[in-house]
Amino acid sequence: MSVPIARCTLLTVVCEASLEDDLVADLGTLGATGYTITDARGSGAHGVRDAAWPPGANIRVEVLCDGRTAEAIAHHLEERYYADYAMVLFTSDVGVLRPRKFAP
Amino acid sequence: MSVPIARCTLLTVVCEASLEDDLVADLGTLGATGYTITDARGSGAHGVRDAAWPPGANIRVEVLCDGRTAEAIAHHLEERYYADYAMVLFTSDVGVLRPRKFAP
Amino acid sequence: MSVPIARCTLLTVVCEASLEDDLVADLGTLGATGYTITDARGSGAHGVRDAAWPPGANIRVEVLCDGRTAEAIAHHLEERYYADYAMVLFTSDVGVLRPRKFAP
Amino acid sequence: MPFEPVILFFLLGAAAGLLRSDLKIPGVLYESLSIFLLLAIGLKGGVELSRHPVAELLGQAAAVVAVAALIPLAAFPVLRRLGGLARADAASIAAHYGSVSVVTFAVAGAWLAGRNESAEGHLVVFLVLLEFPALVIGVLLARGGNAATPWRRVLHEVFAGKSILLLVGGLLIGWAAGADGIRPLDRMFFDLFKGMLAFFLLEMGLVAASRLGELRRAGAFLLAFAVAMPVAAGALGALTGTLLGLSVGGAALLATLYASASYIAAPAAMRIAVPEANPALSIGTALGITFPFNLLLGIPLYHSLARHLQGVPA
Amino acid sequence: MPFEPVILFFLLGAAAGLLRSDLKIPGVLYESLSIFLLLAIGLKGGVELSRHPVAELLGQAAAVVAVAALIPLAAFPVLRRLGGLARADAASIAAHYGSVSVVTFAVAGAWLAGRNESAEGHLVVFLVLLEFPALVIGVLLARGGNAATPWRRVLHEVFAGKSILLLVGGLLIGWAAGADGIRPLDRMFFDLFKGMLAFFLLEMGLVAASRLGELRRAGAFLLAFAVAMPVAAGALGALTGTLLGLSVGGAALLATLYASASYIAAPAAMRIAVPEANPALSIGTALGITFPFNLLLGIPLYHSLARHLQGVPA
Amino acid sequence: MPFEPVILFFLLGAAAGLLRSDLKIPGVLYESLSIFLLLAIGLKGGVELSRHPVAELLGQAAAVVAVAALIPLAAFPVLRRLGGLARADAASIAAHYGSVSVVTFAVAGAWLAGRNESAEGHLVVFLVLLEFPALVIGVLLARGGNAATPWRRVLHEVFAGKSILLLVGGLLIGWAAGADGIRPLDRMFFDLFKGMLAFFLLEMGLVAASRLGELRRAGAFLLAFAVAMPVAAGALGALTGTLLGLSVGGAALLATLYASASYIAAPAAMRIAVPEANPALSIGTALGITFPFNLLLGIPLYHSLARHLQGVPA
Ligand SMILES: Nc1ncnc2c1ncn2[C@@H]1O[C@H](COP(=O)(O)O)[C@@H](O)[C@H]1O
Ligand SMILES: Nc1ncnc2c1ncn2[C@@H]1O[C@H](COP(=O)(O)O)[C@@H](O)[C@H]1O
Ligand SMILES: Nc1ncnc2c1ncn2[C@@H]1O[C@H](COP(=O)(O)O)[C@@H](O)[C@H]1O
Ligand code: NA
Ligand code: NA
Ligand code: NA
Repeated sequence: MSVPIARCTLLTVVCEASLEDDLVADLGTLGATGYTITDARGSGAHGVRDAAWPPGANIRVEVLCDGRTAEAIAHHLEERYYADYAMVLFTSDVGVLRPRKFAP
Repeated sequence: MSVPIARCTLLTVVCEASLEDDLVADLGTLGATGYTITDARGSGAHGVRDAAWPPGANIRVEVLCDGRTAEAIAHHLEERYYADYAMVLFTSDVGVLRPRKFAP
Repeated sequence: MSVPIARCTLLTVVCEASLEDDLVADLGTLGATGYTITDARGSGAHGVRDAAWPPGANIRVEVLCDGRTAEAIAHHLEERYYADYAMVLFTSDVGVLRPRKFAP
Repeated sequence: MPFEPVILFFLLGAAAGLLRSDLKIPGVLYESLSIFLLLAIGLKGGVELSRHPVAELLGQAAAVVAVAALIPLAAFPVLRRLGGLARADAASIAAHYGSVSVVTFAVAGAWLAGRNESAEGHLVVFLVLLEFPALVIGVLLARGGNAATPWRRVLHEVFAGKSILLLVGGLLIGWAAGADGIRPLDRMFFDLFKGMLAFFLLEMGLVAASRLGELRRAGAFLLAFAVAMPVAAGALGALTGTLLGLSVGGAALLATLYASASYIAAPAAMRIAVPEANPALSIGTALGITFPFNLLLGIPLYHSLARHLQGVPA
Repeated sequence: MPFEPVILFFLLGAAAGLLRSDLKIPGVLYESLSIFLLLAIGLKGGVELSRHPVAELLGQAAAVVAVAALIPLAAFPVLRRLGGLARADAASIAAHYGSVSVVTFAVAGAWLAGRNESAEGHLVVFLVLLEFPALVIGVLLARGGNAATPWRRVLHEVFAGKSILLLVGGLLIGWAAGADGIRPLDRMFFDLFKGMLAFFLLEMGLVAASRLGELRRAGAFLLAFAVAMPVAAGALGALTGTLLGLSVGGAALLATLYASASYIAAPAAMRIAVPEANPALSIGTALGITFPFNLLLGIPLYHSLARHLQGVPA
Repeated sequence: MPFEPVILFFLLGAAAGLLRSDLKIPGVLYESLSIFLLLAIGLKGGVELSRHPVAELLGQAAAVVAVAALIPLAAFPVLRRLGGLARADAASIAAHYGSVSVVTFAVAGAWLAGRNESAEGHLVVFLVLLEFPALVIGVLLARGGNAATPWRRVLHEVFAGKSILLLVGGLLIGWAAGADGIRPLDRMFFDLFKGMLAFFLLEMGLVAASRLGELRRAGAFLLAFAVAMPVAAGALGALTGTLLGLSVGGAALLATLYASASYIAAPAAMRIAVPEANPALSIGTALGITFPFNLLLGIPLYHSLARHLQGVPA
């Protein structure tokens, strides 16, 4: 009953909902094989974003990928969006069953 | 002011929303003491699932449990659902305040 | 293309939605620089909370902060809410690009 | 026709819940419907108020509120002594039964309308006035007046809470605009009222069914309380209404208000103010038993009580 | 006027999808609208039923259901042999086409009403009865009767599923309350029906456009099937309706039911019961081709078939 | 009656926000309501258009659009020089004020209807035409014509954006179906229009209240701009409408369009095209000040301007 667990990187981005389409396009270009999005609200350096209307809504995006891809995505997002948009990003180490699924 | 933190496993599953009832039943059987679900959308090997209507919606399920239970759940889900359903699964190591709460 | 990644703590709380306003106020007082909230449902020691109506809804709150702040928040929540409310809390170690952003 | 048809939607929802159907009413629809119902009831009352001099109501309103305070004050010792409940639980349940259910009131109004029976329009004002005093009494009973109650927070929860805000807001808008000013909104707020109520009841049936499991924890005493309490309070209401000179319909509505138990405003307020009370007990009885009891049996019963008290033939 | 105007909303939604507009209909609105439409159709049928003795319908209903069973039974071998599809896929697609589309039925009703043409009210009962047998047949075809099918789970999914529950629930409420009892709900369920349908079609246009990509996987055979199958089934329906003595409108509605493919109940049931079937194939054809085909061309075609069969001039 | 009653819902929402009530309008309800309002306004305009030869409008439309282009072009240097704002901020705010607010237009229409005053139906066409040119001008102003603007992306955002798509889609459907074809949808799109508007205004009141805090960053100059700009643009609109031969009602509506600032289409487009602009400044002024100003004072003011210009007694 033992399932072999391999290591993989989970990159999580919280940002303005208006970036969804652009971000999804970027992820594909940068080699992510998939992503998961949930609707979110929150607060940070750009003030309270309470999702009461579309300009004030956030999304929370998760990408499972290898460390190199995560680094590339993080780098790109920082370059492209950090200056102008509400955005936060963090990575963690997780175990997956089929690591091939998440490599480009 | 120190809170003793113990280690515990967090199992996260992203899958088709239509599996919710079956999955919840399975979790109980396999010894999980609880779960948390959020609505999600995403993309992966089974294409884009944008949650525009029920057959295209995902859920994101989190289970805090001990390592053995997490392994049993992962094993079961792989056997039972991986072949036929859109599903992704990963585990991570987290700290909790009351580990007893999450052991069967 | 290397992005320097620093360590940081991610504190996740799942609790009754009715606590949202109080919790957000507490987080500010205790030194969190931001938070992210998603709507959730689930099950645990307080039974099934299926979000079919407001008294049965959960929220899932994430706070990126340094370890000390996470400990303070965890301690406070345990003192203040654990006895009377449905609540679960866990911490994990994550990598962030700009750790300063998450220190009080 | 024994039932008001909207009640059938409650039964359909309850059946769906008991059959474990995959029918789920989105939480957002619940919230949207409750905003609609609260606003619409407020508007209706406001339009009625604009037709009458408000001053005349003051005496009647004071009496209605004073008598209603007896309900939580009587329920509390019963729950404590006969039921053996903890102080916080007894106080919280007393607050739920002392406050009122907006939807039960709406169904009673629909039931009267279905019989072509009228009632004083200003009953809506009493609905608003009755919503909150019991919540304050409940907190006082729980705290025994001594402990550190976050009063600011509690009062804010009650008065800036969604229920009071929308009811009072609707009342003021209806009163300021009057029947003519509101007319272009009639299609939305009045014509669709019963249809929206039907949807809301479908949802409440689903929720009530999911609460039945929790009633096992409640025990026989609470089950009996959940039926006896509304009957007693309803009788008090029918009597009060009659003594105050209300019509049969008006007295039946006041009886329904007294008999009904809150499950929108009270759970929210008690969760903040008396968190050590177990919400499964108060919501389980108020929504799982008293609400359907009032819908199916209570309303006709209170009406016939009012009829008898006023000596009106059926 | 060649098109029923509500169809234009479908085209608008499809255009928005193809233009990759940021227009998104919230999933919750989709769910709320489908609850509304299912309930409203049930209520309408129930009110009609309350006007007629139910017993008279039994024979007709049995015939309608029996003939309809031919549809999945004929579709399956075609899909297997001519199409070379895997057993599970063929069975699942057969189930989708054997079952019915509530929204296609509603549009056909609106189309008839737009021409001031009437149809037997009890067609709604057939809608309910036709929804599930094909799903059971599809599961049997997929399993060949031998493997371990979770029948309890499947039957529960079908009978306690949202579609059947709301249709049957509406039917019973409409039947119990009758036209007079339902009247206060008319403003919601009947007057707004077509507007709600327009919104739902806007959403379905968006969804259908997003499914077009998946049709590439389907191949030429399935594209042809998605047009030929409804025409054949529609002809069978027009004939059956005529032989059973339905009016031209009624026969056209029955033809539409036979011709339509389910995309609410069937996808949900098949996902549980025949998980190894690829949903992209069944939903892609049913929603991406057959649904718009029926809306734009099928309905007028089935109507003129019924007209010719009954020898009625245009 | 000084206020149009729907405005009271805006005030109620704002009060709830300022009182920090727990009243929250679900985001999904906001989106559903805005889809409804955009579609309904488009349909109304389309039905009007179907009654008139479109060709006659071309000259008027060209003039209306050309004059409107003066608004962002005049606002930009004022914001840059007098206000000392950064280039991107000045350009983004100019785009917001150059574009139009659909809801302000709807309230002005309701206000006129409440006074039994008519206006040319084709004003809706101007609403559609005025929505986007200012957005393009804003991007040009921000970029100074040189930098790498993602034009494809920006134009797609504008033309396939929800606002234009639903307005134009509604216009085409209303035009194709005509008054008779749309009639079965009247109950939804026209009868409920004002009720839906009331709900939307309740929500906008809540949102506007939550934006007030951001105005502190805006400073006195922007506060003054947010009142002076609509008055100046409104005067320009009343004059243009009068010179083009519109009725008093029509000129008042055109003035309202010129005076209003966009907070649906513009924020979305500017966020993509001019991301370095601070959205708190543009949304705070447009929604926090100009929108309520227009609702409460602007509309009657523009109307009396139009009246005076055309020499019509009150
Ligand atoms: N310290 C934090 N912990 C968790 N989430 C955060 C934190 N800071 C910011 N966020 C989230 O990221 C979004 C954008 O952050 P910011 O760019 O800092 O405004 C916020 O609206 C929050 O949802
Ligand atoms: N690489 C990934 N990163 C994050 N989420 C993923 C990834 N791949 C798949 N998912 C999620 O899991 C769901 C099912 O995945 P799949 O079975 O690969 O289609 C998708 O719809 C996504 O929500
Ligand atoms: N073992 C668990 N794994 C994941 N989530 C949990 C777990 N236990 C509880 N939760 C979540 O935390 C909420 C409150 O938990 P409790 O106080 O145990 O009822 C539940 O409604 C779930 O959403
Ligand atoms: Na009461
Ligand atoms: Na069929
Ligand atoms: Na303008």
